[in-house]
Amino acid sequence: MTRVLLAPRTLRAILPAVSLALLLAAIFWLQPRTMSYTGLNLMLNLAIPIALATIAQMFVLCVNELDLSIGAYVGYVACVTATWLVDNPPLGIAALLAGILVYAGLGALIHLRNLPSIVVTLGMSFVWLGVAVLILPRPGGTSPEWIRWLMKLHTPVVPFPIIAATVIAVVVHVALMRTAYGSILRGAGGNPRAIDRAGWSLLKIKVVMFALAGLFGMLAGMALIGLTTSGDANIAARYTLLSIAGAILGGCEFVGGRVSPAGAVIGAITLTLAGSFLSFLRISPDWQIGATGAILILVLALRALINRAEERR
Amino acid sequence: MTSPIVELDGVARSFGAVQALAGVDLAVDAGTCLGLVGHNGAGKSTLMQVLAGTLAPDRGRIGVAGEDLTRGYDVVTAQRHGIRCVFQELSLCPNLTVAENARVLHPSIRGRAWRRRAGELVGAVLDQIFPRHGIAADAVVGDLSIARRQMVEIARAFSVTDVPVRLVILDEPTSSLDALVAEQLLAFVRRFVAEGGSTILISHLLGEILETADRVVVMRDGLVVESRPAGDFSRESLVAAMGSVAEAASDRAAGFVSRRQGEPACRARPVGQGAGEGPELLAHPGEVVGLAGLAGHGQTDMLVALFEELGPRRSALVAGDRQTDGIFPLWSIAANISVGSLRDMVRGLLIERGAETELADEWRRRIGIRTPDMKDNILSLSGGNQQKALFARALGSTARIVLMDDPMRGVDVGTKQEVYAIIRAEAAKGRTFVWYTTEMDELAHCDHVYVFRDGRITAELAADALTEEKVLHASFADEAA
Amino acid sequence: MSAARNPLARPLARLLEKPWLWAFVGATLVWLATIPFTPGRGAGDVLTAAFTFATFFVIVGIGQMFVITLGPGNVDLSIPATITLAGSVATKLMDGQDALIALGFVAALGCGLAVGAVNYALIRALRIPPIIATLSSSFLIQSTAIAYGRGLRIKPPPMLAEFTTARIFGMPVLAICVILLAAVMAVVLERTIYGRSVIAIGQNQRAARLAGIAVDRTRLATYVMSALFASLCGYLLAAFSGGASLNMGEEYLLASIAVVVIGGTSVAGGFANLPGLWGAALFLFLIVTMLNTYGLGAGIRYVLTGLIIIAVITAAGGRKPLR
Amino acid sequence: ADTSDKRIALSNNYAGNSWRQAMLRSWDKVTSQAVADGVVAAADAFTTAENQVTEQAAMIQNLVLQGYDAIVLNAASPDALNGAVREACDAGITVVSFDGIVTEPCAWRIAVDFHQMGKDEVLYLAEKMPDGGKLLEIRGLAGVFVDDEISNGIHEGVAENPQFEIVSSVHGDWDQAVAQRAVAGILPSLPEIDAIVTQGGDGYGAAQAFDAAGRDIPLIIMGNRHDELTWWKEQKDASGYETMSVSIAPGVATLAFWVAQQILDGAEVPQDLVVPFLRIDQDNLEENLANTEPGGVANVEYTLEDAQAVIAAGGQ
Ligand SMILES: Nc1ncnc2c1ncn2[C@@H]1O[C@H](COP(=O)(O)OP(=O)(O)OP(=O)(O)O)[C@@H](O)[C@H]1O
Ligand SMILES: Nc1ncnc2c1ncn2[C@@H]1O[C@H](COP(=O)(O)OP(=O)(O)OP(=O)(O)O)[C@@H](O)[C@H]1O
Ligand SMILES: [Mg+2]
Ligand SMILES: [Mg+2]
Repeated sequence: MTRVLLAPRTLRAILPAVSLALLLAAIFWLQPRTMSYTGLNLMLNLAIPIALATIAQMFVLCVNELDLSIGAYVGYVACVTATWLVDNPPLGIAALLAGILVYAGLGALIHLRNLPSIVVTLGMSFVWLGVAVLILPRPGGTSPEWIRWLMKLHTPVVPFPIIAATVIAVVVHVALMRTAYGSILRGAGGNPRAIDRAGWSLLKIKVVMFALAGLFGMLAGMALIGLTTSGDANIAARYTLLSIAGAILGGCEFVGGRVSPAGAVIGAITLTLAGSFLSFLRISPDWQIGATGAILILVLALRALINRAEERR
Repeated sequence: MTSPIVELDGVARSFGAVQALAGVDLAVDAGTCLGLVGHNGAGKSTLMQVLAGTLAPDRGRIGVAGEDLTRGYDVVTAQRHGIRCVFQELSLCPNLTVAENARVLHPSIRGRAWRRRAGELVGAVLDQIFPRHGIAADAVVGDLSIARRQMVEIARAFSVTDVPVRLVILDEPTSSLDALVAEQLLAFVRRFVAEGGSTILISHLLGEILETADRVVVMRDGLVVESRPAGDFSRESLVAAMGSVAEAASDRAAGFVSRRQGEPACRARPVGQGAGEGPELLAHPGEVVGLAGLAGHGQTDMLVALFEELGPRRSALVAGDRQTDGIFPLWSIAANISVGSLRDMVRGLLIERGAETELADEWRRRIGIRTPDMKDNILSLSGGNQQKALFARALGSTARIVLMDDPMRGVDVGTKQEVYAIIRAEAAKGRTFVWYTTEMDELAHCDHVYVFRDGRITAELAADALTEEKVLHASFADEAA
Repeated sequence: MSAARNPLARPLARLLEKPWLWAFVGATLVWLATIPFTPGRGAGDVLTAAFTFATFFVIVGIGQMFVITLGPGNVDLSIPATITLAGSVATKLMDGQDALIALGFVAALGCGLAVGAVNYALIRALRIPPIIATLSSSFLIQSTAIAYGRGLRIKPPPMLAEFTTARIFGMPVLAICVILLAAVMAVVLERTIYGRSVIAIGQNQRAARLAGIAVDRTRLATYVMSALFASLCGYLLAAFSGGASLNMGEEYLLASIAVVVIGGTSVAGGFANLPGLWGAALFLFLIVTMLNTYGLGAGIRYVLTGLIIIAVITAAGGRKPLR
Repeated sequence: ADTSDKRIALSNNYAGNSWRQAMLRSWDKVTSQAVADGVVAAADAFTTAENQVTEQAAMIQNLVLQGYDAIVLNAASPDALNGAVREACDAGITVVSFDGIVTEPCAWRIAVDFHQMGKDEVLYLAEKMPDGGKLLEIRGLAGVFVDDEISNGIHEGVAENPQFEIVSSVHGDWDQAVAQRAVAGILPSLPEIDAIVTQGGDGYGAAQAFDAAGRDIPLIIMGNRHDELTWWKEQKDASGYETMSVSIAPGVATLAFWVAQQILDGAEVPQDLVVPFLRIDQDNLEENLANTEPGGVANVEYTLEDAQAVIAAGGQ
């Protein structure tokens, strides 16, 4: 039993959770006020859209691609949600579905023409940003009432962000890690040729994974608007890097189809909390930016320790 | 007899200037094991890919159980007709578990508890073919040794859900297995055939073919040149049919002279073996040192450790797992060879232009790499020819110590003889070879053999004291102790 | 093969296979589409401007290209911060005096050296994936630049500023230097042990180690080189645009990656080419210029920029795997 | 009331340019004196690692958790922070926004009329060149409200003065190098330009681009940067070059600080206050240049009395 628990694979799998717990403990210690329903709610609610975007990125990572447009796409969704979805719901819904369709189409294009996804999504990031600026030339708009209501939900005992994060992690975990077709999807990242030789359509797999990325990106944008209550074309520009960092922190890898939905959600939350931790530390403004980097390094250094231990065996 | 279960008629396929298949006819009857042999690059794997539906032929007809399926023949059609293939290069997803990999081949396993059912399915076949295999259904494939991965893939190919398995193609299935496991597989193939199934077995170990196959088909340069019952062939006639000359088994023991004098070229202990425990590995200049034992008992680790300790100036390594440890897939054959000798090709600051082509051409000649142009991509070579390029890389360097990690995987008989000769010639010039092999025959080419078990050296045998029995004895745990 | 029959077809086929071709084709088309709107000498002037500004993209692109060639996951996100740090340190040290130009240069490169070493230490000693390691270090570097330079915009020495803006027959001197630099780096890539090592590692790191390639040393050198080129860019850019500012590197994050991949270097590693950097850098500059010339709104401009990039990469197509 | 036990935080979304650096330094200078004098207990400055709405929203929520009594805010977006600001107000915290203001009604706003600033540029030009002329507009970052406001002001000014025509407008992203590049790229396609209207800080880059292309340098509206003022001074001395320079003073942060302190003190403060922008003209150029730190931005810092004056003016 202890051997299983101390096996590097297990350690690595629980590492994201451990670093999150450590960070949380440090925050509670620095600022006991955060150890409350409201405290957790305030600290964690902005992690929800990031977690959703990280999941979206994870789907793309799973098939050995990278999405550099997720931030701009979330911005596009945010602009649509804050404008059309309120003023003209059918148009808004059509625009959101079109977003998913475009993502699916990108998957097909990348597969059929064997294109580097980095370039294609880099191009798409300009397209999404442009469309967002066209829809909302200056920040504004309002959140649809029901999204606002959902994001402000006061659940009993456990704060809503924690419930939401758990639900996201569990749903995606079951869908991708436990279902039969999920293993085919992951297998396509591990050895596409093997999947192809077994008679599965790689085209369909790419399309499905990109469409899922589009879907979760859409959810991220809508959740974000529920929190901020108004839109802005540049609102999520940072999500591209955050989602990649979150996925990696959560134990996903760039190639080989090794991903972890729960890890991705935890990674996203860790990144968000790192920000809180910093503002509780009260460092000189000059070094506040640098401290973000230091925290990232610290969290990842833990992983190095475990890998070291593994090598020593 | 009923009509053959598969029939290929005039199948041809070219890759650019290379005509891999030049009109091949082949028929496999139900309840037979068909042995397929031929030199490296003869077109065996290409033919099997056509049959498995993963490669479309340029022309030719494909018939299955009397039905003409040429139009739109693909993997799904092949599988629907019970044709399965274990490819030469592994086709498992390393990030999935054994059970999940089984499911990849069986879309019908779905719904509740699919994982358990998939695991049981492949587990049962594994138990049947390789008793005491020690592979858990929830093990991640990437964590398994290459031999175990091969076992999983073989078991997967024989597992049945909705479509009965009629024909299983085994493309060099034993190349990464040790003798014992290979024997288990071949025994299973016999049983499978006896029960009415069919297999096509490709191997460069002619003994295996002669023992297992009912019928042997010989390919040469993209054509079938001979097809006769196995009983009609002897080892010699088979080798001759492939276009090589068989060599009398060497008897090293007779005139053996030990080269163990003076300072050894290198000395080392296995990673898991403490100082003072068991024998130390010594290799003297001009010596060919063999590492024996079952696959995965620490031989590869030892070689890698030795390589890291000696450094690239003194040693060169011939990888066995060429996909992950050997080739550079984007480079030409020439670049793949010269990468081992870059230091020697530098004039001033730059790599000399001609030197690379020169080296490549020299080794194409010496080791017979079959390609129209050494500037072609390495992946355009057949598996065995890729392996030859890896040999050329190590032998072409100036390293005095050559470490070889079961390097003859997938190399044809003729080439093997050539390589053995090269090794002997190089050793005579004072080079040292440390050679891990899973084939007993090859140990006969060594001056000194170390047997491994559980990451330790359990026996050390000089060539004049080497017997198969002693090696086997040292390879298995002492039950009594 | 038909190529054997037609002697002319072969060089043409060879040319069509060149990965950098499409970046230049794209640049040329965009340039041609701009000319009708630029009266008189306009066409030449546009090119001059394009070369002037593409130069900076190419400088950072070279370093980024070597890093990306190291294989999947390898990318240097600290380039913007390094540009800023080197630019700030150099201008502050030089304090506008011609006599201190060399000192500033050495200081800038010193920054690069330190950044590269720190980056690789994080990647190697702490095993942090390069993308996160360089992102984290970029925050630290940015803080250092803020603490040191305070965002003050100090004028560069006049001689240096003159050098960065000088021209010969309409061609910027700096661009000529960087074309030469790119040529040298192309030779480094193709014909030195270091270059071969980078490409080998990018294809298969384990195989490279077992083939006797000094993997660690090569990767260290590559990250240091990338930081050195970034700091060179910072030094020259500060001189060119009249002083360093804290956000001067910002847009080089995406741009440095874009010029590399649009230029035909493989994102999966193990395959690189230098001419493509110039093609892609000119292409990116000319798109913005073309769309500016057409006087389109920001939204449409972004959309078109994106679509053109996708169109070019789709036209170029990907490389099909052999087996 | 006594504010000596009150704690005030500055939430800043960006530190990557000289303007923001000057702002942070002014804040530090004025507030540390105030803390030393016992006016307030603490006045800490916080900056997000990246200029993002989401990060700033998280920061505001963290400041709420830390129990600050007031938050002085330079916002990344006028609307998108409303959710977080509302939460702060609900927790009983005073929120004072400046420069980048927020629209949430519970917050105080110290606004600069960016619209008017843009319009003033054209009005100045109308005075200088009664015959009108062709204008080049250098804008900021697309999708950001400051950019939109200033640009609208400029366009409104041009609409009222039809003798002017904007022949082209490019986005310089408030980045000297980007602006320089955009101008250099479009120059060959432009006719003779009479004046350049900017959003501040990009004047020197534009001048260099014109210089490099060998074209006559038009009248460029400047943005109070030291390098711009120096260049202007050189041109003025050499050839009598005339222009004006306008921008918001980074020291406005200190005004916001005093306003927050006054609100905590119980003063009656109107929700919306306006500060004038800092304008430099031909005659006070030398004086302002002398007061500007080399490499920095022209600045004014505010005192408690200034703040009380602004509040009193806003009350009427
Ligand atoms: N994808 C490909 N591209 C180019 N040439 C190829 C390709 N696949 C096979 N070939 C060529 O076709 C010929 C037949 O190859 P094949 O793999 O069928 O040989 P083989 O008989 O299986 O040899 P081995 O015993 O070495 O595995 C070889 O000359 C090989 O170089
Ligand atoms: N990148 C940016 N993102 C958001 N707001 C910005 C950005 N750059 C400037 N601003 C804001 O725009 C307004 C005008 O800035 P301005 O362009 O005059 O100066 P600056 O760009 O900050 O200075 P400099 O570039 O000379 O360091 C100010 O409110 C400033 O805070
Ligand atoms: Mg083969
Ligand atoms: Mg500016």
